[in-house]
Amino acid sequence: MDNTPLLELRSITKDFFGNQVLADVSFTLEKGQVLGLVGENGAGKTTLMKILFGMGVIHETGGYGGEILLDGELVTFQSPFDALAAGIGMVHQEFSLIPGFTTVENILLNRESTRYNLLVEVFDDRMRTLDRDMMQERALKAIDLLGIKLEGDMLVSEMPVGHKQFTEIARELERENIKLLVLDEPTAVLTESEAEILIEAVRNLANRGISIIFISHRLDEIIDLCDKVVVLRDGAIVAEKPARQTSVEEIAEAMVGRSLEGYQPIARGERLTVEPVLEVKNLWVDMPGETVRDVSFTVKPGEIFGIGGLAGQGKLSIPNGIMGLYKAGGSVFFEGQEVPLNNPAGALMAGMSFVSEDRRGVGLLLEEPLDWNIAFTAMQTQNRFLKPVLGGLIKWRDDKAIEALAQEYIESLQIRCTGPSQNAVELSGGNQQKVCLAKAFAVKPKLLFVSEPTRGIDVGAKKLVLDTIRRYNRENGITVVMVSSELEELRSLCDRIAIIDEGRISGVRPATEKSTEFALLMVGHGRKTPTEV
Amino acid sequence: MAEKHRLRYNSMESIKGFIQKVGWPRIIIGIFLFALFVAAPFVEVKVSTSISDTLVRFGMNGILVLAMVPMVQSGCGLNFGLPLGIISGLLGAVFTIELGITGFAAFLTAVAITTPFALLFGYGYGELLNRVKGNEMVIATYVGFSSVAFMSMMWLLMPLKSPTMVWGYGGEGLRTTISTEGFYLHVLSDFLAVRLGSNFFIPTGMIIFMLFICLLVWVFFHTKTGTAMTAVGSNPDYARAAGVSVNRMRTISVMMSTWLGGIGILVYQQSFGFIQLYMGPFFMAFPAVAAILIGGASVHKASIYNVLIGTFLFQGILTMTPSVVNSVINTDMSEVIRIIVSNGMILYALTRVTKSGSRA
Amino acid sequence: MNRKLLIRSAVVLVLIMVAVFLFIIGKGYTLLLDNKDFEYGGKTYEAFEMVKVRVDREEPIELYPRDRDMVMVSGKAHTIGITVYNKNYDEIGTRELKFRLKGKGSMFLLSMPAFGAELEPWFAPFKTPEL
Amino acid sequence: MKNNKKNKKNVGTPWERFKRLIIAYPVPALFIVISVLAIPASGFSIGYLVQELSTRLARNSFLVLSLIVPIIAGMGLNFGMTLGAMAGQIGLIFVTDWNIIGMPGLFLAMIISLPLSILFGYATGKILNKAKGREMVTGFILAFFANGIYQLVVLYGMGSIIKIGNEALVLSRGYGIRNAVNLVNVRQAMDRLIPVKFLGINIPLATFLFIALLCFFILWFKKTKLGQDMRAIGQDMEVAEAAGIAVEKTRIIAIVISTVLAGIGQVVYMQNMGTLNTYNSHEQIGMFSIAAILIGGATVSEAKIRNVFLGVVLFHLMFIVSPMAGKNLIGSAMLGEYFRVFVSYGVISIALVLHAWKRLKERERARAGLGLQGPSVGAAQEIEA
Repeated sequence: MDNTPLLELRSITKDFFGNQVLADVSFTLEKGQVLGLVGENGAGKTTLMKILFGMGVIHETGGYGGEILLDGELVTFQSPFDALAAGIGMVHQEFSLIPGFTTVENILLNRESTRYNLLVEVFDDRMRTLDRDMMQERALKAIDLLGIKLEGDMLVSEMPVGHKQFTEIARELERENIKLLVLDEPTAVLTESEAEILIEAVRNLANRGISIIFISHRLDEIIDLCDKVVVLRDGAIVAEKPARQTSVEEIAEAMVGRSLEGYQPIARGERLTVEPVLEVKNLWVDMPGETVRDVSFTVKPGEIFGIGGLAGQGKLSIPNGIMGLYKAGGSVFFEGQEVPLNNPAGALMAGMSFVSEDRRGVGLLLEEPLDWNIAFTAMQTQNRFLKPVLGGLIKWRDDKAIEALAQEYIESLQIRCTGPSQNAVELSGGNQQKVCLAKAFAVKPKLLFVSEPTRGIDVGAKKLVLDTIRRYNRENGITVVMVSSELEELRSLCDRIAIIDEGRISGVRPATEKSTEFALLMVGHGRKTPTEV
Repeated sequence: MAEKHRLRYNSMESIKGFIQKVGWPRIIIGIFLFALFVAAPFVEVKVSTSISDTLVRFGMNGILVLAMVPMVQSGCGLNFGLPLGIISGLLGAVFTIELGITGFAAFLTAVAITTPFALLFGYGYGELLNRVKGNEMVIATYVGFSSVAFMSMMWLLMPLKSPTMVWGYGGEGLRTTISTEGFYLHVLSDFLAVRLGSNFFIPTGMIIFMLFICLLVWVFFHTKTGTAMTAVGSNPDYARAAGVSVNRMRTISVMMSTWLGGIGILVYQQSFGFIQLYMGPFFMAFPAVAAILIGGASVHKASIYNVLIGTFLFQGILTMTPSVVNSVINTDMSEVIRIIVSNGMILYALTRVTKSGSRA
Repeated sequence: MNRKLLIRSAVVLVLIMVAVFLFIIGKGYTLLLDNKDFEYGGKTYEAFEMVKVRVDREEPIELYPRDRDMVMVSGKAHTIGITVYNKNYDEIGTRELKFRLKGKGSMFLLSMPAFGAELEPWFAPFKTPEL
Repeated sequence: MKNNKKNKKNVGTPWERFKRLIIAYPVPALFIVISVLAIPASGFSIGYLVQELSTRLARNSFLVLSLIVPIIAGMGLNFGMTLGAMAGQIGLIFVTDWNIIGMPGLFLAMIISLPLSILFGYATGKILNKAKGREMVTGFILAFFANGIYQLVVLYGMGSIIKIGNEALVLSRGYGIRNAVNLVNVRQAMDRLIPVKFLGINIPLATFLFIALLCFFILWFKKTKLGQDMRAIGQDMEVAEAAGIAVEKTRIIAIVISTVLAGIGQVVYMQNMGTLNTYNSHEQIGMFSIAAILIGGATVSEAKIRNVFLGVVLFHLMFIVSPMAGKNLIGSAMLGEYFRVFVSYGVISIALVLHAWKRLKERERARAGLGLQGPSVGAAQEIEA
């Protein structure tokens, strides 16, 4: 037995244009070990895996620092195909399967067994014909490794989700030289029983000497399955422990537990006694990847209400559903009036406004000037910035008023731009976010939904954006519902925070509650306690 | 010193900016057209006739090109279904002649009859396009083709009586070309027309009418609805989030485009002198598409400015190239040049990397 | 990789050779069958009273004096057979020959009297007179 | 739910099964109905129709088959097949000029078309790769554009820059190919190679054998690695790319194959027609072939060999009978003419609309995620308990 670990990372660092995302990440992984990699969204897990795989985006942004050793040898992968050739396989969170192909065809995608014929000499190897019997045999062998049963000729489009996940894993296993398998949130889409089977299969693989990096938010699974747990936070390893010596609580605490500079959770308890301004009952929203099933909560006037939770658990769909952007059901009352669902205009006219998490997709008219971006919603829903011409027959756009409005917000929000007529696409992320905020403020809302306000913007802009939200809350009395993946951001700004887990509220706590409590709610430990609203 | 340097730098930048803004294809075509005008006198082509012809064609085709704008702006892509609008115009024309109205009244009647047809067709066409988002252009093309073929059957079957239109003896249905003479031939063109000598003529009335329609469209895009339409084309998700009904805006834009197509063909006929039925409208979308693209529009952005510049450049080339090239090499290559220039331009626009395809 | 290039070049070469081969065997020629007096070496070979000409496997063609007919053939190698008759249409002789067309052009004039007399230049390329 | 549906397929009265068949294949069903109604009205004898259909099957099938490969590769209907047809025609012009007779002439024309088709196909593939998601409209415009280039070469280049010896081919002005080229040398050379008469009907056996050869090639091709790659790309380009399949290259190959086959197909087509309409023949061929394969039940994303033959039969049946039916029913042959034009374009429109509509719905369903309809009350209670 030699003692060289299968994989060794030595002080991996990476920055994107000066923005440090990984700092001095080192760990080792032995042969046949399962390593659990956990961390909040944005902690650097994905980037780390991208580095390991030699993804193009890493090279395009200036490469990485540090060394990767595989079997004791230094490796630098130029592309994912190099990594695959070296025996590393990865199963991504999204399925990467051909819907009209069978299990076998998918497992052997682009690695089919073929037979020679003469045309190969003239054209190329792709003129070889498929050897279906051989393919069947190889695929079944890979499936056997997992210790489960899969139908070889079932089409992916007709498979249950679990089968798809197994097909993906089998595809990686089918590589002859597979040594290391990275599983990114493999159980996220599975039912409980399917997840159990998968965990068992992963154990099987480890017993056969394949090392595994297992990324998951389900901490119970991690404790249950892994030999070792590595916790990433803000691009650095904050804990590295054998799984037996740690607990869900300990990991959860390590994942979160940092505070934002200049902000402290504060208690404004006296406000919470007033009649609610927003009342949400049994809301369900059908938003892909972010579904919520049954959510009820109330928001008090003047409050900043936070909604947190891990990615994919459904927090984003709450504002999107209430604002009519995705199909939703249940009932929503604003100031005692029922708000029509599935009708963006209805929600806007009721006095609510929304800053979308999808800034470039939903939030902005990228190829139109700033003033349009800011004034458009107000113009369409409230008939402002219009001049009646010919006795009101024509509602003429008042370009001067629009420009003045934009100028006002450019100054008050410090939007860095050349002027109101600059196209939105040319601004930086932070300034684009400010434009989105300006758009939302321009309709003079009584309640503002802000979704992931600081995602993808630099630190300076982050603070400005959060300050702005707080200022408008304090000075203009706008009630705010803020959705964010960053717990500390929520704790710093909000009065109360609801945590969404698996499409339901797992708990609502005042922001002054300990981070660990929220972290536990996030990873599913609130599921067993009755929901308090 | 530094100031001077800055100035130079700026002017370099502004030239670059100008090229970027105007785009290479337009600059090349513009220079080419200019060269043709310069070369014309040397090869004994009368410049006055050329300019006059260009202006006439500019006025004739302007509104047909304008019919692209609403649909492009609302994100429906290039209006390859222009024949549908043209058909509504043809219906207007045919019924007007059946009623036997003459003169300027005839033109107004034709516009009046065209309008309901155009709105009806446009509504159906718009509703259809709302169901095939992302594939509008190829479907629009075939909707145009099918409607032309369908109307060909209708022209045969329509029980119209006017002797100007039905075949004299032994024929069936309407004639393939019907003269507008005695009805509304040149009613716009001759209004305030300027004539200098025998070969220079400015169809003032027609150009004024065309500019007037352009103005209407321009005004529309400055209203609340017009602004919403532009936003829908720019980012449908943004517009929806702002409470705008995306499908409704798209339908309105298609109705507008169809109506403009109908009016456009009436203006065309009053200048050209003939109503072309049957397969006449079949390929009419392509020159209009090419013209607006030459004017600088893209698959998802177009303006009145693009219409005016594009129509002038495209029609200028169509007028000038044959006359100049023919007298140089004694060959009539106009048709081939038209095909290559117009389709080459469309091809260029389609293969430009645009994000509009990725967004539903 | 070189091997592939070699094989591909060979395939292209074979294709070109096939094309040339097709060109040769498929090239169409017009044979003008002439039954006129033929002058050669100062001597006149008189036209036959009647001659049946058969080119390849086509139907025989009857030619009387001063007749000219034509057949379309493809390729250069052909057989020609004639049967010569006298005034009373009695058979007086036959001759058959496999031959290759030589010379440029797509039209050849075949003189029957010359062929009957086994003269060397019994066929020659034919130039269409300028119209 | 799903199982229920699956079981339904094989149950029910024959009538119900028949109804499902019609719903599954609406376009062919519609055409069968039209034909059944129009055949008696046209007054044509069955013998005549069978003869005509046999001729047209031989004439068109090869061309229509050329559409299959790009459909497999997810590139939709190859409107760019016109370019292949042009290559075939150029080959025919040359063999006519060189006076190559019979089958050698046909094969030589095919060989000449080959490098041209490969070149055109490569260019088409490159262009279509730049217009992903808009392949069809781009291919369509490309065909128009190429037509301009073709005219430039054939109408102006040939006889002046490119030498054409045969005066019968050249326009009286001294250059440019005539509008109609008489293909006397190769006329029906393939059709008549193996003359067969069966029940009084002439069957162009050699042509059918040639077509059968292509069918076998396509069937075989689907089983190759390249065919498998194309299927993968056709279904999900990103997944295929991630699996290491050279997507763009494969798409180009698909178009090259289609273009080459279209070139050969055009030669087969023209030998039957016997007269080349230099400036029109290729234009119509794209539209007619595409209409035919769609009428045969193919869609923008799926095509099988049987769609080709069914499509050619149904489309041409309508083509033959509609003018006469129009004349006999309404007294206007022109009406039938326009009717068939309308049907050709109409069927393409319908097929495209159905396809786009389906895709849009699929996209919307994908957006709607897990198909959730409301809170699952049972599950909620479970947690509360």
